[in-house]
Amino acid sequence: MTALHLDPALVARARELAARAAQPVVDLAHRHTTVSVERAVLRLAGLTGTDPVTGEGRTEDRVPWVNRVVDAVRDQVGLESGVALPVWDALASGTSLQGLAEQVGAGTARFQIPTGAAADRAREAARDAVGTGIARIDANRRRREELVATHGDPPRRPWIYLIVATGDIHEDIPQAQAAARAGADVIAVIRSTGQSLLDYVPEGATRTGYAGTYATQENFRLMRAALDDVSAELGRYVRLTNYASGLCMPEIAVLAGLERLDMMLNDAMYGILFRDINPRRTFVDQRFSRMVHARAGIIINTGEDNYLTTADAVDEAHTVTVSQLLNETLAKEAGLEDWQLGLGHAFEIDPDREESFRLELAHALLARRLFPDAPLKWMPPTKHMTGDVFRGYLLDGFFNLAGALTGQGILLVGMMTEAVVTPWLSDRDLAVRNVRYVLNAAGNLAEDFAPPSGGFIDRRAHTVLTEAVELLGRIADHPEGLIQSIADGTFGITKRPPDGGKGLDGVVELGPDAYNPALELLEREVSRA
Amino acid sequence: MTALHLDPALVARARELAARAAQPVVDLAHRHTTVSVERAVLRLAGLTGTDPVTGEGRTEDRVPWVNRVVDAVRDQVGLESGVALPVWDALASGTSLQGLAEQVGAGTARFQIPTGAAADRAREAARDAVGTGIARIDANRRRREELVATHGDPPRRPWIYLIVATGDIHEDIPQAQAAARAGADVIAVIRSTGQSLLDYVPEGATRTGYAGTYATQENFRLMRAALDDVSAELGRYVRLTNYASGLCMPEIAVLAGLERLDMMLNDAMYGILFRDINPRRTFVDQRFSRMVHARAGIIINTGEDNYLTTADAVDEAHTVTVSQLLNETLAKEAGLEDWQLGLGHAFEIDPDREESFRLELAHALLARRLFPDAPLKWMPPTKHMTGDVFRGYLLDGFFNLAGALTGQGILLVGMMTEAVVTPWLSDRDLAVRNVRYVLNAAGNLAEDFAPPSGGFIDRRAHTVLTEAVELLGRIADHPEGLIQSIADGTFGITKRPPDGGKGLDGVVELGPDAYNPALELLEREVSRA
Amino acid sequence: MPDGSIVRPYGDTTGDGMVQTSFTLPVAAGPRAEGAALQLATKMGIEPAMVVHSHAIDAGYTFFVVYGSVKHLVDLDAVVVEERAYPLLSSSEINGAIRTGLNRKMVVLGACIGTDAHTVGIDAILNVKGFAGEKGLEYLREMAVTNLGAQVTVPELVAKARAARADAVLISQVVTQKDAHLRNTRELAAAFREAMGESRPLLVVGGPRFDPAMGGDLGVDKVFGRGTTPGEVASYLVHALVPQKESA
Amino acid sequence: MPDGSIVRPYGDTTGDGMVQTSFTLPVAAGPRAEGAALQLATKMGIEPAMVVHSHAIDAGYTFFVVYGSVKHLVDLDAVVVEERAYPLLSSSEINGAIRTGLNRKMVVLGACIGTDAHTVGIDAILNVKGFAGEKGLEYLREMAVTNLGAQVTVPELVAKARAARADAVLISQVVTQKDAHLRNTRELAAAFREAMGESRPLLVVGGPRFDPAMGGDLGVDKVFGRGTTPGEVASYLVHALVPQKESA
Ligand code: B12
Ligand code: B12
Ligand SMILES: Cc1ncc(COP(=O)(O)O)c(C=O)c1O
Ligand SMILES: Cc1ncc(COP(=O)(O)O)c(C=O)c1O
Repeated sequence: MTALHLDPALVARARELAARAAQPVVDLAHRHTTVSVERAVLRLAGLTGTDPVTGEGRTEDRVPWVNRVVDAVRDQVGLESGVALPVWDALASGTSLQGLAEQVGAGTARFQIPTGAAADRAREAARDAVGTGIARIDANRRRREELVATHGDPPRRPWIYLIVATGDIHEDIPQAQAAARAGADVIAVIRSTGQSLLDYVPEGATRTGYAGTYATQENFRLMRAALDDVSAELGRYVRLTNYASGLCMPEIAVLAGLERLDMMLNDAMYGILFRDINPRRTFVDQRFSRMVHARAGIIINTGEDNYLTTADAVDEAHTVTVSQLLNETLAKEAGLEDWQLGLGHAFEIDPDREESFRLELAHALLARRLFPDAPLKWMPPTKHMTGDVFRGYLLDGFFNLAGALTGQGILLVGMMTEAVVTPWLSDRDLAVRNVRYVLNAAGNLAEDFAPPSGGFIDRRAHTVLTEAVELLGRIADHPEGLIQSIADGTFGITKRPPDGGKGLDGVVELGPDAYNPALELLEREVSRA
Repeated sequence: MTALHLDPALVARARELAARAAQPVVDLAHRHTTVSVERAVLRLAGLTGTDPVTGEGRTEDRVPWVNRVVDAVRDQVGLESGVALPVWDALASGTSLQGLAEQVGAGTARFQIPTGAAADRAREAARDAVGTGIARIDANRRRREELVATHGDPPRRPWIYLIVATGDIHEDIPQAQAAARAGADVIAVIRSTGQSLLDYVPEGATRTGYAGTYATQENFRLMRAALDDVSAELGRYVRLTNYASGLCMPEIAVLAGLERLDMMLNDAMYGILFRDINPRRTFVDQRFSRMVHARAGIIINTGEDNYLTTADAVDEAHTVTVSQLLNETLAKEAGLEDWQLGLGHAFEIDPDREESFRLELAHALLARRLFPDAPLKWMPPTKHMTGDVFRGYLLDGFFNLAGALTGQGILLVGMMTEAVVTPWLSDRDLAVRNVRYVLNAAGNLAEDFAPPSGGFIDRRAHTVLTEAVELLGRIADHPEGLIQSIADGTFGITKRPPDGGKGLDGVVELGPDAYNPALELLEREVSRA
Repeated sequence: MPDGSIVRPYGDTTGDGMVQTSFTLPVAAGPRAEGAALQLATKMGIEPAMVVHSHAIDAGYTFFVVYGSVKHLVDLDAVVVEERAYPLLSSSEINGAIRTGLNRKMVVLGACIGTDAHTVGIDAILNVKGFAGEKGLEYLREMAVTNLGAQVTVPELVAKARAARADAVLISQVVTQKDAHLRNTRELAAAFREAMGESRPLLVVGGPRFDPAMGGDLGVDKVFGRGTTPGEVASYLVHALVPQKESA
Repeated sequence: MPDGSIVRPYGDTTGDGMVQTSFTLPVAAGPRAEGAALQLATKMGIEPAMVVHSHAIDAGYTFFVVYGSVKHLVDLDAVVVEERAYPLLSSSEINGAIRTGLNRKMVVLGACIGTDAHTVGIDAILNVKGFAGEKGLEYLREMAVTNLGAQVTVPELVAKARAARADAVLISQVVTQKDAHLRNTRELAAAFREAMGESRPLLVVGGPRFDPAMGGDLGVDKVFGRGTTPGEVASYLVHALVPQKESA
């Protein structure tokens, strides 16, 4: 395959600048906690269920006990020390976590920050409780490894990634199984629009989502079980993906680990840029969530593709590269390894533009060379898809070809109805046939693909890398680094000020005696990494 | 672009064997004439119109005067000397050719073979009469050159070739103009099914064809005029194509020259293999028709693509190469030059076959290298097209890409409805959009396409060439050469014995005093070539 | 999938009735054309219909892609299926049945009539090479098969059938423009009725665009469509020509 | 193209009525499914219908492609077109009209309501960057435009509109699954009626799946669809909010 070579000095410089640009964000994450991080701790300790007196009947509208407890703690003693100390201090009396939650519901629970020996006991008890959750995550990771060993991995790269999104878990399941039988290696269940703005994780098996299905622990469990069945049937381990980014990143990461999801959409900036979630909130949440993913052996998928839906894919190509480098830095700091980094990029150049296909190849090759050991996630055309479904089917074919020519790791299958509806059963089936044709007929064309150095593709790749390094330089030089550049609208031409957006009130600066048993247990992981 | 190199010795050997294999056919053509060749002579001399008392009302069913006259001559004095001598002898009395035809109609015409001075006079008169037809063909050739000079040629290769086939010339015209506006560089009007088996050329503007429109002089004229209008409108000379192969090859070639068609489907064997026309008849007819095309500056298109609709495109790939070499040899002998040789080949490999796309590239590259100066005609998938029009649209996109990657000269645009209906207006429009996308977005990908020597594509190309040379050897070694191999079912796995098929009775062995003024005038061309 | 006998098209939810359609209207692109497209979609039963794409073709035409939910219900019980009314036999069963039931070879003629030159289909049925892994009728010892090839005229065919005392005449029609295949088939049926009346051979026609249900109204005994295999045809011939008790 | 007011879809011959359609039925592949597909096509008015392709999806579903001629006629006279009832004005004409006609700035609020986070559409209309070469409303000196962005709740929006004394509220709805866009729009209209009655601002909604003809039944003043340009919107606002005589 191609000989595209990148200047190693330039590449090294890019990584060093990315690390510097991200440092302020890492420091910020170390100094703060959030309501969702604390709720995640309680979930790891096994607290589930919702307060029956809340919501409008539908379980998914009820407030989970983890929210009630964290809010109660916050009201009574604040969160500066985290929930673990006051909660396990309260449990010393012998009540169960569930029991305590019900007291909170009844308004009878009283919290205090223990000190001295009481604090030590609370810490220890909390560590044990959370340890059981971590143990379950570890068990799931081993279980995955066993299943992959028995059923086997997909026969070839790229892995075929398909989305289901009916809004109804009971429609999603047969469609996901059909997709797997049709050849999907990875199934993603997209969330109901706007779930990412809920400051709680709904519960139960849900049937009422819009353009997506609620991400709930029960939905995770049902779908994973259904995919385990087809995996056995097909003799190929079919992976399950969902979405972490949003106001509940840490909790969803925990649920993903507890229910053996295999991949998670987890981007350090997506929630900020595309859901207007407060930057500080997101940066604290993403670090915790990624530490959990690291432990769970989950592959993360980042969301650079989204930038190209609001910004021009050629003019802003370098911002994708910059974001990939930042996501990489932050992911590694949180303990993720190269094989877990499904860095995103997309085929979003205006198809009417001269040389559009070769420009796509140049961008895709750049990413491939820059992150040789990461399973890059290659996203299909969306922005320039129209109601002309014939044209759309053709574009998706060329997207598939670009994926094969440039050795992408995960191929999100494009739908001819992208501009029309959330995928139909038949759209998905036709889309997989498209992928199958391209990979069978032309999958090895990479052997004959050799962009000459100094040629169009080679020149374009170098231009983008150079622009990316320049931008990283500007970001790194700013005291607040990344946070400032986001405020300036660097990514997806969307401006997000540090104190704007949703969920800021859920961010708490940590006090001296702060204690988070989950972090403590997971840090080991990080230091191992 | 690619460095695929063919062994020059092997290539030279292939051409030499092709020439030897074709020699018996050339000799045969020199020793015979056919009713259609003789009718072509009368057409060149200006005889038109049909016998009003024939047919069932529809003009296209009426018997043309040229048929009536040639049949009358044959009945009275035979065709061994050709029609020129007896006809222009009869005209010595002063009657016009048209007048003589009416006498034939009335049964009052009397023919004899003149000798001595009378023969000389007849020859001279015939030469002058036929000369006017040739002069008109020459004028058309010059006119084309002028129009190309004013309007310009298509901006790039491959030329975009579109088919119209409504059966009604008055529906064809607006559709052809729409196609040209949509981007077509060449318009082909396919013929009504089975016209090629009529031993006469219908006359008039026709509206009653099946799956195609009758090829008549008037239809030629109307369409060429309509395309001249759009050419002016678009500032791009839009070429017109029709079909010569069939029982009336010589006459249709003459009409094409007289009405300034720009390309003609003309294959030395198509009529034999796919219309069960007698081999001798076809070989005599094709030579005369090609001499006329050579004079008219018309680009011929050969029909190797058809083999792959009845035979397997991989197993029989070498028969395409063999046929291309034979068509080349015969064409050159008839005076055609390299730039006039639109040798055919097609994208007909089963798409479900592993590596099918790269096999296509190998075959297409082989042809490109073997005939560097010929405007190869690249034909789309047909046999493996199904009613799944989405899949069809994708396959056509990859066909277009193969055309661009391998530098084809004329691209016959594939239709997603290939397996369903003759093209709709919208099919053609969508098909051109497909071509436009592929050429704009990936047209220059050839720069990055470099099949390594010893690689899959390189090895496949050499295998096919070697198999072709072996087959040519076997054909050349047989006394009757080509004629025998056709009887053996070498091409399109279709067996055609020398004396089988339609139209044999129209073949006549020439006598010592045979005279054909057209041949005489055209031979100059040949010797010039 | 629901097992009720009433179903609707399926987009992504049971019962949503979703369909895709595309067409061209001879109307210049613009709001009027969009409205016309919606009107047509509505008449087709698509409500609500979304015109998701349109573009001008030349000056006077507009191409549309429409998505939406059709109100129609599909009643599976009302579906008339040409269920195969005869067993699929193996080569040896077929040869056996003919030998014992007919005690002579079964004479079969095949051809493409009219100006249709598409022989690949009939060859697939008749030639030894066959189709979809099944060998063609010529491979059957007890059948005397003659493939007359393409572009055979109806009179020729009738004459040949009479001369050969054909038990069955198989014809192929692939070109369907202006319903040529239907017209040609009717013409064939009429000619045989005319010439041979009751004693006419079994008439079987096939081609990719035939609806197997239309045999009766075409005046032939059997119609085969898309993807027919030689085995189906041979089995049918035995069923139709060999006295029943034997072929059981 | 015929100039009569009755037209039919055009395949390759005027009046042939040809259309293409595809759909999935929750029926296992086979003759029964093919029959079901034909039945549906016939109910859609496609006669004769050709099932030119079908393939199984998973166990219980079959995908079909159908071609054929629809019997329906399209009556162009019956087409109700949302013909633009107002002139397209240039930026300076718009500014001029507002200055003279309103003698104050026109206050415009924009937002995506509900959980819809698709802002590209509303941004295309409002932001200076604009769409299809036309600058957005923010570029107009005489308009005071506030783009509230995405995921704004209806109550928030009503409050903001009242506080800003908005002349017009522009909202975008892109997600249409389960007709979310229609429901959200109705909810919005109701809320404004409720809160402000007659004095409510002009309500304008837009999105790729709206049918511009449906404004009335949604309870808003105007609906814009696919491919709307800022100029059209600005011109409409002037037409609707600036006393007529002036804007002429
Ligand atoms: C191969 C082919 C050709 C070859 C034919 C070679 C040959 N010796 O047969 C060539 C290149 C010569 C050719 C020429 C033309 N073709 Co053609 N051709 C095709 C093509 C690509 C494939 C057909 C085929 O072989 N299918 C494979 C066989 C196995 O399938 P099948 O025919 O359906 O047969 C199966 C069943 O139908 C059934 N069956 C068929 N016959 C019978 C008979 C019996 C008794 C039974 C029991 C069953 C049976 O069993 C078979 C096995 O399952 C089709 C497009 C397509 N992809 O379908 C166009 C197509 C059929 N051709 C078409 C046309 C118009 C032509 C031309 C007229 C074009 C022109 N004007 O030049 C010419 C002239 C032909 C003529 N005079 O009839 C059109 C027909 C349009 C229409 N529906 O009317 C098609 C659909 C292409 C198109 N979209 O325009 N063609
Ligand atoms: C870009 C995009 C996104 C971006 C949005 C970024 C952003 N800040 O806007 C991102 C990646 C974030 C995104 C996310 C999602 N998306 Co989205 N997205 C798209 C995409 C690719 C393009 C939309 C677009 O920008 N079009 C360009 C603009 C200019 O066109 P427009 O919106 O039609 O606007 C024009 C007109 O409609 C009109 N107009 C629009 N609004 C208004 C308002 C007024 C007042 C006026 C006058 C005119 C007007 O004027 C505009 C200019 O002409 C479409 C697919 C497609 N190709 O259409 C999917 C699509 C809209 N998304 C879809 C979905 C389902 C989602 C998700 C819910 C998926 C998920 N579950 O994760 C998420 C969540 C979003 C949410 N909560 O709402 C679906 C909607 C399906 C449906 N019909 O219900 C689509 C169709 C893709 C699909 N087939 O699944 N998406
Ligand atoms: C990285 C990332 N996270 C999450 C999501 C989905 O977020 P939401 O559920 O808010 O639509 C996406 C969708 O594109 C994404 O790219
Ligand atoms: C070389 C050649 N001649 C002629 C024709 C058309 O012949 P007919 O009119 O007999 O279909 C074709 C069609 O494929 C062809 O390839």
